[in-house]
Amino acid sequence: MADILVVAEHRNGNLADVSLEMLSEGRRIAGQARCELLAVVVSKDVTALAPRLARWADTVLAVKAEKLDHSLAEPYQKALAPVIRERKPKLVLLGHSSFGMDLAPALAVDVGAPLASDCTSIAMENGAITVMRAIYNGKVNALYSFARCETAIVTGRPGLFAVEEGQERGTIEEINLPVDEKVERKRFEGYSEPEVSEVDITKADVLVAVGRGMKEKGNLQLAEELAGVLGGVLACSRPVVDYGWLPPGHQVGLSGKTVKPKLYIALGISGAFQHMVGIRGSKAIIAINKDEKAPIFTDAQYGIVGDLLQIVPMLVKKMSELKR
Amino acid sequence: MDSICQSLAEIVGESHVSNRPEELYVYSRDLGTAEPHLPQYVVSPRTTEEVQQVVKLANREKIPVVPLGGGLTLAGLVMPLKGGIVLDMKRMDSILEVNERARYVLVEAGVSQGKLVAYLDRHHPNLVHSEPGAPGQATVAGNVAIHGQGDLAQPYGFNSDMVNGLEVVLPTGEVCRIGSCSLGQQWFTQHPLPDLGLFLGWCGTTGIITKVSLRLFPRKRIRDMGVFVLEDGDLVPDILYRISHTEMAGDLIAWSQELPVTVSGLHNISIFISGDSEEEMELKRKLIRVGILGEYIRSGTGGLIGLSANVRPRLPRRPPVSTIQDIKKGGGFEYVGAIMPVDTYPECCRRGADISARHDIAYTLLGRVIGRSHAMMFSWSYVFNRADEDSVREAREALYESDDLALELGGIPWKPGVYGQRAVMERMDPNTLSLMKKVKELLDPNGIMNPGNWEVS
Amino acid sequence: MALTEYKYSDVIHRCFRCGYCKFPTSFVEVNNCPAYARYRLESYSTGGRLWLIRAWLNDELDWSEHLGEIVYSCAACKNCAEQCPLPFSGDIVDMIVAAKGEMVERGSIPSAVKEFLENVDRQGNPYGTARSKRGEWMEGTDIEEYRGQEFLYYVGCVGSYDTRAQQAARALGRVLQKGGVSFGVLGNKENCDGNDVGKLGEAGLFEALAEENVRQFKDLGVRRIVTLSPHAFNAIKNDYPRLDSAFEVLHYTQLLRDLVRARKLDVSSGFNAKLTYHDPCFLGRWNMEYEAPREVLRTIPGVELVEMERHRADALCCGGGGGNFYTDFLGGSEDSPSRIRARDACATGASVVATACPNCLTMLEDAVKAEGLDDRLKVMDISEIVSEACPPKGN
Amino acid sequence: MDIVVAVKQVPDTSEVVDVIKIDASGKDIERGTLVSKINEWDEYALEEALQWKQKLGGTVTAVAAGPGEWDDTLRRALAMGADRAVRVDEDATVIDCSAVARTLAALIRRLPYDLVVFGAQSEDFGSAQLGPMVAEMLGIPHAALVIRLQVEEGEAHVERELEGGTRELYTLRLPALLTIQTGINRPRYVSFASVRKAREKELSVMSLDELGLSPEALTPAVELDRLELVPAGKRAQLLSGSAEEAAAKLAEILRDSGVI
Repeated sequence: MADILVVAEHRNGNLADVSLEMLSEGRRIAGQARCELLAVVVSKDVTALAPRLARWADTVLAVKAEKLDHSLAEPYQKALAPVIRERKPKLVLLGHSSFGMDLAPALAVDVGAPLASDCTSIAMENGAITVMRAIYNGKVNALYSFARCETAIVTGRPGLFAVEEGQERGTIEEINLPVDEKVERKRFEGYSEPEVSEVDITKADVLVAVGRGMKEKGNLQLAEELAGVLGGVLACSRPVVDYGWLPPGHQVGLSGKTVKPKLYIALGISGAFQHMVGIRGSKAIIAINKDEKAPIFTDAQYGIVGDLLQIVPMLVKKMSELKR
Repeated sequence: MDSICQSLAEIVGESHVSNRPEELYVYSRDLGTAEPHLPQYVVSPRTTEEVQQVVKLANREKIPVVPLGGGLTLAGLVMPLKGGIVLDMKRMDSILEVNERARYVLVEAGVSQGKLVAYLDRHHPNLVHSEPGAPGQATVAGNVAIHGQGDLAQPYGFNSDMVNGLEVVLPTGEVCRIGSCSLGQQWFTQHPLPDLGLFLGWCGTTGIITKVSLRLFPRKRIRDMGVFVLEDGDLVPDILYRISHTEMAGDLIAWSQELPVTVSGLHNISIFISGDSEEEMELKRKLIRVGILGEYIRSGTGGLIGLSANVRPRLPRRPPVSTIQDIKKGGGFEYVGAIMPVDTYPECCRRGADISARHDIAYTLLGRVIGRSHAMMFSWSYVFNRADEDSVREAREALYESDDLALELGGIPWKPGVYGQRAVMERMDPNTLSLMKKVKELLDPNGIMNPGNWEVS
Repeated sequence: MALTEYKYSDVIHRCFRCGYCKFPTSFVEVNNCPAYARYRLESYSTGGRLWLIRAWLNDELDWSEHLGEIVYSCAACKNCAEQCPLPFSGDIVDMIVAAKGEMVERGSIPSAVKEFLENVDRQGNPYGTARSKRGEWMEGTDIEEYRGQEFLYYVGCVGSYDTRAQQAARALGRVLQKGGVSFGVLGNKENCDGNDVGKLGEAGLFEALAEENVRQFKDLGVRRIVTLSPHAFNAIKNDYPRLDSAFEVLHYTQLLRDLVRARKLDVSSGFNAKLTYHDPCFLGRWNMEYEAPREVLRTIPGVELVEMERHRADALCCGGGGGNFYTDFLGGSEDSPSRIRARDACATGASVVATACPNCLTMLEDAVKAEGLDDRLKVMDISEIVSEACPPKGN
Repeated sequence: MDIVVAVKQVPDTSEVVDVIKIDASGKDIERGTLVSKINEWDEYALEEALQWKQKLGGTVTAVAAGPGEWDDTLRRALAMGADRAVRVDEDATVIDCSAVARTLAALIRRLPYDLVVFGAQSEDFGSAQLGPMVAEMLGIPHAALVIRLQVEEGEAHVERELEGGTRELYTLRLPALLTIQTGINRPRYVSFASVRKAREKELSVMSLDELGLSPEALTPAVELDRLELVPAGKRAQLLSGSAEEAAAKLAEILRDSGVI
C-alpha cells in the first residue's frame, strides 16, 4: 500500500513548525487516499521526538545517528534514501525551509524521484498527485502533475498549511544509521546567531511601516509594539524621516530602500507612488488608514479604514492573545 | 561607530559627526604647506551648549579638541597635531544682534566675513566692520582669535582691538563671558573690568570662542583709491608716516611683486580714502596728493595712479580674490605675516626678495599699515604646486626663513605655525614664558586644547 | 585608472579650497552648495570633494559607499562653477562627473545610483516602472501621438511617471492645445533623455540613449522639440548635437513666452497670487534662461512676482539634480536643500512658489509638506499656473 | 581556483502592475512586453565568484542552459569579469529543474572547477532546486543558501542562512557546490562600456547532443498542466466593524498567513 512519508525537521529538541504543517497535511491526504502516513526523524536522541510524531503518523521511523542533534541535510539524505528505495512511498513531504532546500533536491536525484518545491497546495486523487506553486513574484499560479513515477517529492511553503493536532497512536520503529567512517566531505561546525547590528529593513520578513498618519513621534511607540508582537522591524515613508521621527535607514520607497518582505503593514501611509515603488516586491500588504480612498488600498490585500491610535493597540492585544 | 562617536552623535546629531576616512582625510589637511595630521573625529556643532558638551566629553576622555573656523590661516593652526576632535564651527553662523547706535555686532563664532559684509550691506548700510582681505568664508571669530587686521587697520588698529566682548567655552567646559556681557545682555564694551584677555592670539589653546561682539564703524558713501608708485623702497616708511599724519587715509598698503614683469622692482602704495560728500573726498585727495605726494611727484621720485571716474563707483568692497596662488598652476599658497616696525619695510623687501630668489619663487611682498604707522603687518608670500613635493618643500623652507627674518628684524611672526611659535618662544623672556605656561595649565589642566600650539616646553 | 589617466589630473589639485563655491555672489549664506548645505562638513563642499577624488585616484583613499555618496551628493547645480574665482572653474562639474565615470567603470557606485542606472537601462526610466506604462499620464486627455506635427512634446521620465509631475505634464498639454500649437507626444515610445544618466557618469549608457532618441526623432521627421523638463532640454540642446542632430529644442517656458508675446495664448483669466519663482539649475545656470519663465509669469494678470533673496544665477538648487531626486543623498533633514528652499520661498511672503521643472516641482512639494507649510505655500509648475490663467474653451 | 557560475535570465516581473498575461498555450506568460534581466540571486553568485578569483586567482566560467536571448545575460557576466561563458542551447520554458540540472551537470563535468556556485533560487520560478541537484549529479558536497563564504587551503567555510537569521556553519572539502543567498556581497555595477568591451570575450554555444544528451532524457518529470493569473488584489478587502472587531479579524488573518 502506498505510503506518504513526512520528513520531520528539528532543532534544539523542537520540531519545526513547518514539519507539523506537513504532518497535518500528510495526515489529511492519507485520510482521503486511505493510505499510511510514515514519519521519519533522524537524531542522536529520538526518544523525545518520535512520540510527538506518532500523533500524526501511523508509523514513525526513528533513525538514531551519533553526534546528530539537529536536522542536517547529509545524514538525513543518508537515512532517507534507503527508506524511500525500499518502501517506495507515493509521496514524500517536507517543508520548503532552509533545511528542505538543502536536502530535497539532492535526495530527489539520489533516489531518482521528481521534485516539486515550495508548493502552496497538494492533492492526491486516486493515486495521481497534483500540486500548485506560486511563480513570478506570486502573480501567477502554476499547476503541476507528476507523470509516471513511483515516488514524488514535494516541499510545502512554510506557514501556509494549517496545523491540526494529530490523534493517532502510531508505532515507533527505531533503526540505527550506519555512520560511515570515511572522512566527511562536509563537516558541520555549529550554529551562529547573527550579531544584532543596525536594522536592515531589506532583510526583514515583517515590516511595520509608519507614515505621516502617525501624527506625532510619540505614536511610533504603538507601531514598535506591533512590530514587537509580529517579530518585525519598523520602516517608514519619506515624511517620517523628514520629521526626524526615524533615521533614514528605515525609509522605504523611491528615495529610501526597496523592500520585499513577506508581510508589509502600512500604518497611516497613503501610498503615494514614490512609496509604492519601494514595496512592490512585498508578498502581502496590509494597510490601516483613515482615508478610504488612499491609493495604498489598491495594492493592499487587506485593509482597515479607521483611526490608527485605536486600531493598532487593539491589534497588538489580539496578536499577543493569539500567540499564547 | 565607536562609543565616543556615538556620544558625539547624541550631542550634535549623526549628520554632523564623523570618524570615517573621508572626513578625517579632508580635515587632516591645511591649505598651506603643513604636513597632514589625521583627527579621530570631526564634529560640527550648532550651539554653545553642544560645544560645551563636546569639550566636557573630550576632557573626560582626554581627547584633544581643535576648533576650526574658515581654516584659512594657511599656517596649520587648525591641524589636529595630536589627533582628537576637529570642531568645525561654521554651523554656528547666526548674526545675533546689531546695535546701530552703539555700533557693534554680536555674532556666533562661525559667521563668515562674507556673510557679515552682506548682512551689513543689506540691513545697516551706515556700518562696516574691518574686513580682512581673505576669502569670504574666513570667520569673524577665527580672525580676532589670531589678532587679524582688516581694511580699517590704519585708522583703527587690530581687529582684536575692536572686540567688545566674548563668549568662550573654557577647556574644562564652563561657558564664560568676557566684558559688559558678563553683567547682562550688554555687549558694548570690555572695559573697565579687570582684563581677562586670555583668548585672543592663543590660537584656541585657552578656550573656544562661541560668540563675539565686534565694533562697527561709520561707512562712508563714497570710496576712492590711488596707487603711488616709486622705485626707491627706502622712501616708503617716510611716505607712509606722512600720509598717516594727515589722518585722511583709510587703508594704507605698500606692496611690491615680481610678477607681472611690468611692475617688477617697483614699490606701490595703495591709498584708500572715503567720505560722505564730494567736498570731503576732494579735501582728502588734496591733502594727500598735493600736501604729501606732490613734492615726490615734482621731484620725479614717483607717480600717482588714480581711478577713472567711471571705475570709482564700482570699486569693490572686497578686493577680487587673488588668483596668485595659481601662478604655479598648483593651487598652493602660503605666507608669513609678521607685525613689523614700519621702518623695516625696505629691509623686509630686500631680504624677502632674496629668500624668494633662493627658492625660485616669484616674490610677493606686502605691508599693511596698522594704526597711525604704529606697525605694519608685513607678508612674505610663497606659491607652490600642491602636486609637487619639491615645490612644497621649497615653499616651506622659504616660510621658515621668513619667520626667522621677521624676528631678526625685531618683528613678531603673526599667527605663526609651530615653527614660528617655537622661534618666538626661544626669544621670549623666561618669566613671560612661564606666565604663559601657568595660564595654560590653569585653564586647560588636561592639555586638550589644540595641543602642539603655543606649547611651552 | 591611476590619477595620471584621469582627464583632469593636471587640474584637480589646483583647487585651493578657498570656499567661494559654497556661497552665492552676494555671500548672504554659506549654504548655496546643496550638498554642503545638507551636511556642513568640508568633505561635502566642492573643494573637499575634489580633494577626496584626487586622494582616491591617487590610492591614498579606498573607495567606500560613503566616498561614493560624497561624490554623488553633488547635484551638478553648477553653483561652484559660477562662484569659483580660478581659471578652471568651468571644468569643476566635469571633474566630478569624470570621477563618477571612473566609479561607474570600476563598478563601485552607491546602491541607489546602481538602481537608478539599471532601471533606466531596463525600463527607460529611473523608477523601474514598466516601459509599457510610460504613456499612462495621458489617460483622459486628448493629446495626440506624434506624427509629423510641428512640435514633438518631449515629457521625460519624471513628468511621465511621477504622479505629481504628471499633473504638470497634462497642464502643459492643455496649454499647448489652447495656444494652438501643433504637437504630439511619443507615449510609450518615449525613452529616457539621459541627462541625469550622463551626470551620474554613465557615459556609455548616455550615448546609447542619446543615439536611440536621435534616431527615433529623425525617423519620425522631428524638427522642433519642446520639453517639459529643463534636464531633457539641456541634454537635447547641448549634448545631442555631438551626434549631428539638428533639432530646434525649446524649453516650454520659452515657447510660452513666444506665444504670449505673439498674443497666441490667452491668459486673460489671470491668476491672483503673490508668487515667487525658483530657478531650476538646468534652465538657469546651465542654460542661462532666467527671463522666459519670469516674462510668462509677469504677463499673467493678477500675478505679483517677488524674488527670493537668492535667485537667477544665485538660486539655491532644490537638491534634485544629478539624479538626487531619486538617489536622495541630500534628503532627510531640515538642512536638506529643498527644505531650505521652501523656507526661502516662504520668507518672501508669497503664497505660491512657481517652478518650471518636474524635478524641482516634486522636490519642493515634498519639502513644503515636510516643513508643514502646505497651508501657506503652494508649489506649482508654471504650466499649471498658465493653464489656470487660460479661459475655458469657447470663451 | 577555477570557479563555475550558473546563471539564468528572467523576465522583470517585479512590477505591482498588470503586465503579466498568460499566453495562448496556457503554459507560459506573454514575454513580448517584458524586459529581461539576470536572475538577482545569480548576480550575487557571480560577484562572490569574481571576488574569490580576485583573491586567489584562477578562472571564472559562466554557464547557462537556455535559448539564444540568454546570451545577453552571459555577456553581462563576462562584462562583470567572467573569463568565458558557455551556453547550452535549449528551450528553457518547456523543461523542468531536473532536466536543466542534468544539462548543466553534463556541461560542468567538461569544465575545470574547484568551486561551483549557483544562485539560491530564481526570481521567476523560485524552485531553489538546481544547485543541490547538480551537486548530487556531480557527486560533490553542497551547501544551499550560503550567506557568508571563506575559502582557504582547499576548503570552503560557509554560513547557511536558516529561519530567523540563525546560521548553520559548515566546512566543505573542495570541489564543492554552493547556492548563494542575496546579501552575501554587494554586486558591482556593470557599465554599458564594459558590456561593449565584453563582446570580445569568448562565448561558446553547445548543443545537447554535443553533451551527449538526448531530448528524451530531458522530458520533464514534473509536468506543467497550466498557469493561472492570481487575481491581483486590485482593491484591498476592507475589514469592517469596530476598531476591536476589525483588529480581531486582522489578527486572525495574520496568524493564518503563517508569517508570524
